Amino acid sequence: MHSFEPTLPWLIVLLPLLGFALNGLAAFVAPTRKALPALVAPAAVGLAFVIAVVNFLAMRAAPPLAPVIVQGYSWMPVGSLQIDAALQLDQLSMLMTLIVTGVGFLIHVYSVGYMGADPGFARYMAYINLFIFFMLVLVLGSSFPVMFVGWEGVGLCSYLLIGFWFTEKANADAGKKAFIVNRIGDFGFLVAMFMIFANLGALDFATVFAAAPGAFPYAGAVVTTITLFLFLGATGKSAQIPLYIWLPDAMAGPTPVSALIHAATMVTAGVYMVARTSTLFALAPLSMTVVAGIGALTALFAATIGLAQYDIKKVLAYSTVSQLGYMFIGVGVGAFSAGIFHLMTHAFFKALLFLGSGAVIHAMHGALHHTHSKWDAQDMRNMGGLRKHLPITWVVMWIGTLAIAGVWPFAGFFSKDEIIWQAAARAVGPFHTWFTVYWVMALVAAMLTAFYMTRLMIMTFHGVSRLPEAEQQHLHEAPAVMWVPLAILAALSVVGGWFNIPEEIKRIPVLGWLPGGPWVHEWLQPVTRTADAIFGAQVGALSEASPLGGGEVAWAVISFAIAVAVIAIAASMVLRWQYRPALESPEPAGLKRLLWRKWYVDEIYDVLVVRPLVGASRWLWRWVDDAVIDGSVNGLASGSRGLGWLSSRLQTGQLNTYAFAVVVGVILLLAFVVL
Amino acid sequence: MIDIPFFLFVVFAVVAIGGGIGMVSSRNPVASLLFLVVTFFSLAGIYVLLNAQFIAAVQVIVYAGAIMVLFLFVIMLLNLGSDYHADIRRFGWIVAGFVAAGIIGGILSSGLTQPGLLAGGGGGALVDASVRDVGVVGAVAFPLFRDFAVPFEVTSLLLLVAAIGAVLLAKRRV
Amino acid sequence: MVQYSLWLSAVLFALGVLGVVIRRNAIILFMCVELMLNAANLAFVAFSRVVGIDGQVFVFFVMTVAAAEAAVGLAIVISLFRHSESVDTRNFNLLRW
Amino acid sequence: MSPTQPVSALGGIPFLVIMVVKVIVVFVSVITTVAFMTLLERWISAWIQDRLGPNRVGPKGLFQPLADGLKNFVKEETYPDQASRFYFVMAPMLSMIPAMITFAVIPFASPLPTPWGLVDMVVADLPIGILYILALTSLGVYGIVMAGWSSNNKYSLLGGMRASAQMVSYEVALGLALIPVFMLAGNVTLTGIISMQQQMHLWYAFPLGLAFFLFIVASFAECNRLPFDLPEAEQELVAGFHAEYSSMKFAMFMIAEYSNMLTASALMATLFLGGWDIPLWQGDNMWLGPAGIVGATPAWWKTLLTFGSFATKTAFFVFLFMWVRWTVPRFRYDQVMHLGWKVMLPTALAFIGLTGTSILVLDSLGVPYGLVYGLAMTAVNVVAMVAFFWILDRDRVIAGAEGYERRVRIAEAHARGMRVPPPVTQHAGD
Repeated sequence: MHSFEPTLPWLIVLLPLLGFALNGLAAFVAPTRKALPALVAPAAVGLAFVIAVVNFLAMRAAPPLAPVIVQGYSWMPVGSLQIDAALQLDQLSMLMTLIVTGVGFLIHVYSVGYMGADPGFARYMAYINLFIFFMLVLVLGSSFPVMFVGWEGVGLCSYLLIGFWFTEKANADAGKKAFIVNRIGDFGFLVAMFMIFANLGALDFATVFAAAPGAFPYAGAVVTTITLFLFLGATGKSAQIPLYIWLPDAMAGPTPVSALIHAATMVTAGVYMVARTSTLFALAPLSMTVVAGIGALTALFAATIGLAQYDIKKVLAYSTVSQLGYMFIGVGVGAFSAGIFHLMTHAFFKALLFLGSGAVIHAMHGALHHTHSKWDAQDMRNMGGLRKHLPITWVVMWIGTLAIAGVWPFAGFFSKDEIIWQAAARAVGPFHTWFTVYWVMALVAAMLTAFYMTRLMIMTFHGVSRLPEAEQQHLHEAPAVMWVPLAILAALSVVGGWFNIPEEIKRIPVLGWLPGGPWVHEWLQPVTRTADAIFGAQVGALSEASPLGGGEVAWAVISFAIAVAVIAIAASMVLRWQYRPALESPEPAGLKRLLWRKWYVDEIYDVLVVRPLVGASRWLWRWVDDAVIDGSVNGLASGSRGLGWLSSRLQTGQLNTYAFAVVVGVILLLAFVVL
Repeated sequence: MIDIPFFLFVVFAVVAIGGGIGMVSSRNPVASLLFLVVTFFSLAGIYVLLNAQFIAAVQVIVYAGAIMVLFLFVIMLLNLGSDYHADIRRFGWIVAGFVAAGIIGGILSSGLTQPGLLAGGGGGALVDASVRDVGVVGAVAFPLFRDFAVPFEVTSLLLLVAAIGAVLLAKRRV
Repeated sequence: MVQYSLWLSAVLFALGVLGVVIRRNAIILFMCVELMLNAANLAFVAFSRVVGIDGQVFVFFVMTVAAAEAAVGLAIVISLFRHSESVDTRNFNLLRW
Repeated sequence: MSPTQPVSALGGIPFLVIMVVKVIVVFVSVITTVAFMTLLERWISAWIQDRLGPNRVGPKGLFQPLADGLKNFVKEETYPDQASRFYFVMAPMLSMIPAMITFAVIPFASPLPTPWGLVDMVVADLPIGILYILALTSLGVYGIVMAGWSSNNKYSLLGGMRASAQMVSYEVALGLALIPVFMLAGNVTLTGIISMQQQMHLWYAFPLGLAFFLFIVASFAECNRLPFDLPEAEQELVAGFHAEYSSMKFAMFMIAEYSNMLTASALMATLFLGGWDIPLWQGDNMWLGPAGIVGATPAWWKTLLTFGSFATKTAFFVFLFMWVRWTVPRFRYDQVMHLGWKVMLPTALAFIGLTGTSILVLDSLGVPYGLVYGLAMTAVNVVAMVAFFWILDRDRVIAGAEGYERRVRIAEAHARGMRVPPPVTQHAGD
């Protein structure tokens, strides 16, 4: 059996960079020409995808047991530390590369249609190409510093793209908020990186993961600290509590950006990072519990906020935060392949939903623009009954909704159910009580997901149209360049789950009659086997039944039934609710208002963090600085003034005299050293 | 047969010291400057004798070709070359200066040439070997860009700061 | 020859010191400083005959410092001159008391 | 002693004799060439201005340089009142000496076989090679500045100051334009650079065209030739730094200027056009290293042919100097500084980066140094040059009226109310 040889691995990374260079040049030289960016940007990512597929097939033919490192050049040879610009090709990074380039390519194509009329088209294309480049660096980097380059780079691109329409202050502010919040997370990543270097003396994955099980005792303080800091980084990038606040604001960017960066790829970087460092996390059970706990809390919390939002993109944004929470439950309980699998299916259906909402907004915007209406094109209260105007969008959005709600046989059913089940099955270690709680939270969040997604669909597409007659005439379906990617993503949202059907479910009579098997799980086996081995040795075998009894099969059926029931109930409820257009609607009241105002988290942060900081600074300035420090300094100063007046006689103001004093000093020093 | 390199060294050394004396004692800044250039030249010659040809070339390019031209430019810009007045200090200071310079020179010459510092002395062979292997420029370039890469980058920063500082200082209104 | 070079270096440095102490023209003071830096350079090059090529590399850094110093120093001289039409250090004694 | 060994291996008296012969021959040739260059310049200027030029002394005016020389010797030496006499006399010497001795390191033909061994056709093949030329040219400014200052004349002083600022500025660009050559050749000796060009089968003018262009411009500035002749701008400064000079001292400045031109031309030919290399012929690809000859066999007729090649290239650049002088107007002083610091310096730096990257990429791809290597670099360079001239041009010449119309169209499109206000274009100031 021949071994896996990467084919042109650098091109995967460099093609998007080349695209960025060309588009960036175009943005400067000929900002009004659109043909070049429209061609170059998707082509670069598409080619990268093709190469990734070629490599993937080669890897499938001969799965390597250890990661294949592609050396570039020596980047930072500093003393004993050798950091190379190198790519690491293994099963995990290969899968991520496929997702990033594949979904990325579709969104590039979609963007050609969506952003085609924007004057900053070339700049936009350059940014997203650059983003793809950095994301690939993040995914393919073979060491923490290289990964960090990608990590920072995607943050930068995110900032640039959120504030893409920077002439409006709100957009620019959203960009800055994302950047600053991300920086807090990056600080955690950096600290973790320094600690790893201080403890292991190396930063490349191969060395670190090989040395970690020997160097760190199980559940030791150092490895727990490192992983907690790493997770701080992940919360920043992947929008988890308490650093999730930037992501909803990030919807200020163009919608394809929201789909690409804030749903499908960048925000999953934290999940990827936890999976990548699974060896370290496996050594720190406390950190794992924290990861899963934050994930569960976020999943539930964000889902509740999603219930009461009116902005279509805001709902999807909180849905993204919630789904990311699921992924963290997955990786947090130790089911890394389940987390990564949900990452993959989520990339499909969330990109689909975002792009679909983009098509809706595109249509709404066009219609409102025609009649110069001041209505908000993104507020669902202004929509309703769009089904007959946007049939394709309607169909694909329903597919996405069923997928995210976890309805068999759509993608989300398999991935989300896997995570929920794993949370239950792994509730065996020292923290099993917590895990049980997480499991319940995840179940509740799943119900909420089905509810708010159904609400979104009904409010947007069904019922009576709340748009005036004049505008309705201008609603039209998106062009082919936009709906074809939607169709592809819809197809993926249907079949995406079949890549990882557990053996148990295969055995169920009706639900199991699908092509596929536990492929993703087996595929990722070489990457997670160290972590799995640590689990097996330290925690023991997994539980066969959930805390409430019943095995995987039973809960799969139950969750399917619940999802369908919730969708049906939600549909009938929302259809009965009377909505009025946004400008005429009263503010929500009661609990709804609490959810609508997002649990007042931004306000709480303002009160708890921002104002105390300002107040403390002011207090320090008034009392500590002015009174204590300045007082003592002034006292010292007046005391020294007398002394100074005496010694000032020595000061003649003549440069040469000073120079002579220096010379005398040098003579004394030299005499001391030499003689 | 006289030792030609040593003979050349003596000539250069005498010229260098003469240039130094001339620089310190000339009343005209332009004369001082030219004396200093002469000193720099003889130092370049001595560098060649010490098998540091590259340093010699850089010495001429940087010191004589750039720094001293800058001095000359400033002297001319401020028109200091034509109407100068005595700028040497009073007799007492001259005596003090000579005493200080003498002491420093004495300590340095005895300190630098103490046998402990010059023991071994295999560096010359190392230098000659690397000059033979990688050429005159390579002999300096390889350590400069490998072992001293970080200091080298820092000096580039220093130059940048100096350039900005000079522009700011010399601008008419800041 | 290394030893003689070091002696020469000491002499040149002493000359620079002498100049700094007895001259009052700011530009000549700068030149004296340059002479001292060059004396150091000579010592470095001479020591490179003892310890290897590193001595020559150090000369590079000294030259950079000299260039930076000349740039800033001459800029200061120019602004001083603009202030009082002179470069005599006797005129610049505002920093006393 | 076999004839493939360099004659320097002989050592002792024969070597000294050969060296002395070479020095004398080269010196005399340079002086003579310089003398006839003055005549050539006058002929070319006459031709460009459609008049006759010198044609009285000797056949077709060929003896005009002799007559000029004689005239300069017998004219009265004048000294300005209150000039510092010592510096006044020293300035022309300081100007001429570096100009005369730079030619020593330029190889002007392939090695000549003699019964005693191979004689390399260069006065001194220094290991620091071109750094020697840089060092000496950087000294040329002293003569000019001293002349300007010691004349005790405001115009002269202005000329001298301009010269010092201009030459220091352009020396930076000159040196930086050479770095790509060093990087590609991996060598600073001129013989080595010629040999590397022969091994590539491509002159460096192709892979390093942008550096070549910058080098030409910087050389013009270093030689104080039009369009950079601000130190002697006769319309503004009478005659600039040499306004007070007469007779032979004046002639020395002229000799310095023309021999600088000659050296610069020879240098351009050597660095970028292969020196004495004859194009498309492998028979002259030889290099005389310390260990002996590498490559083709030397022969006396090859030496003659290669010298012809070298002379042709040099003559072309000399002609270019003169051609430019009589066709291009002078820059303003601020334009000179702007060009030097804001255009040439960044461009040279960027090109260094580009060249370094290309070399790194080609090396890591395992492309062997040769024609393919050179062609790949040429492709990169062509892109860089097109970009450079395009950006420098900014629709002034290349796009012309069409560019103007396009800007108008863009402005109108923005005025029609698109979502984003017009990006602040780089064309705004034109």
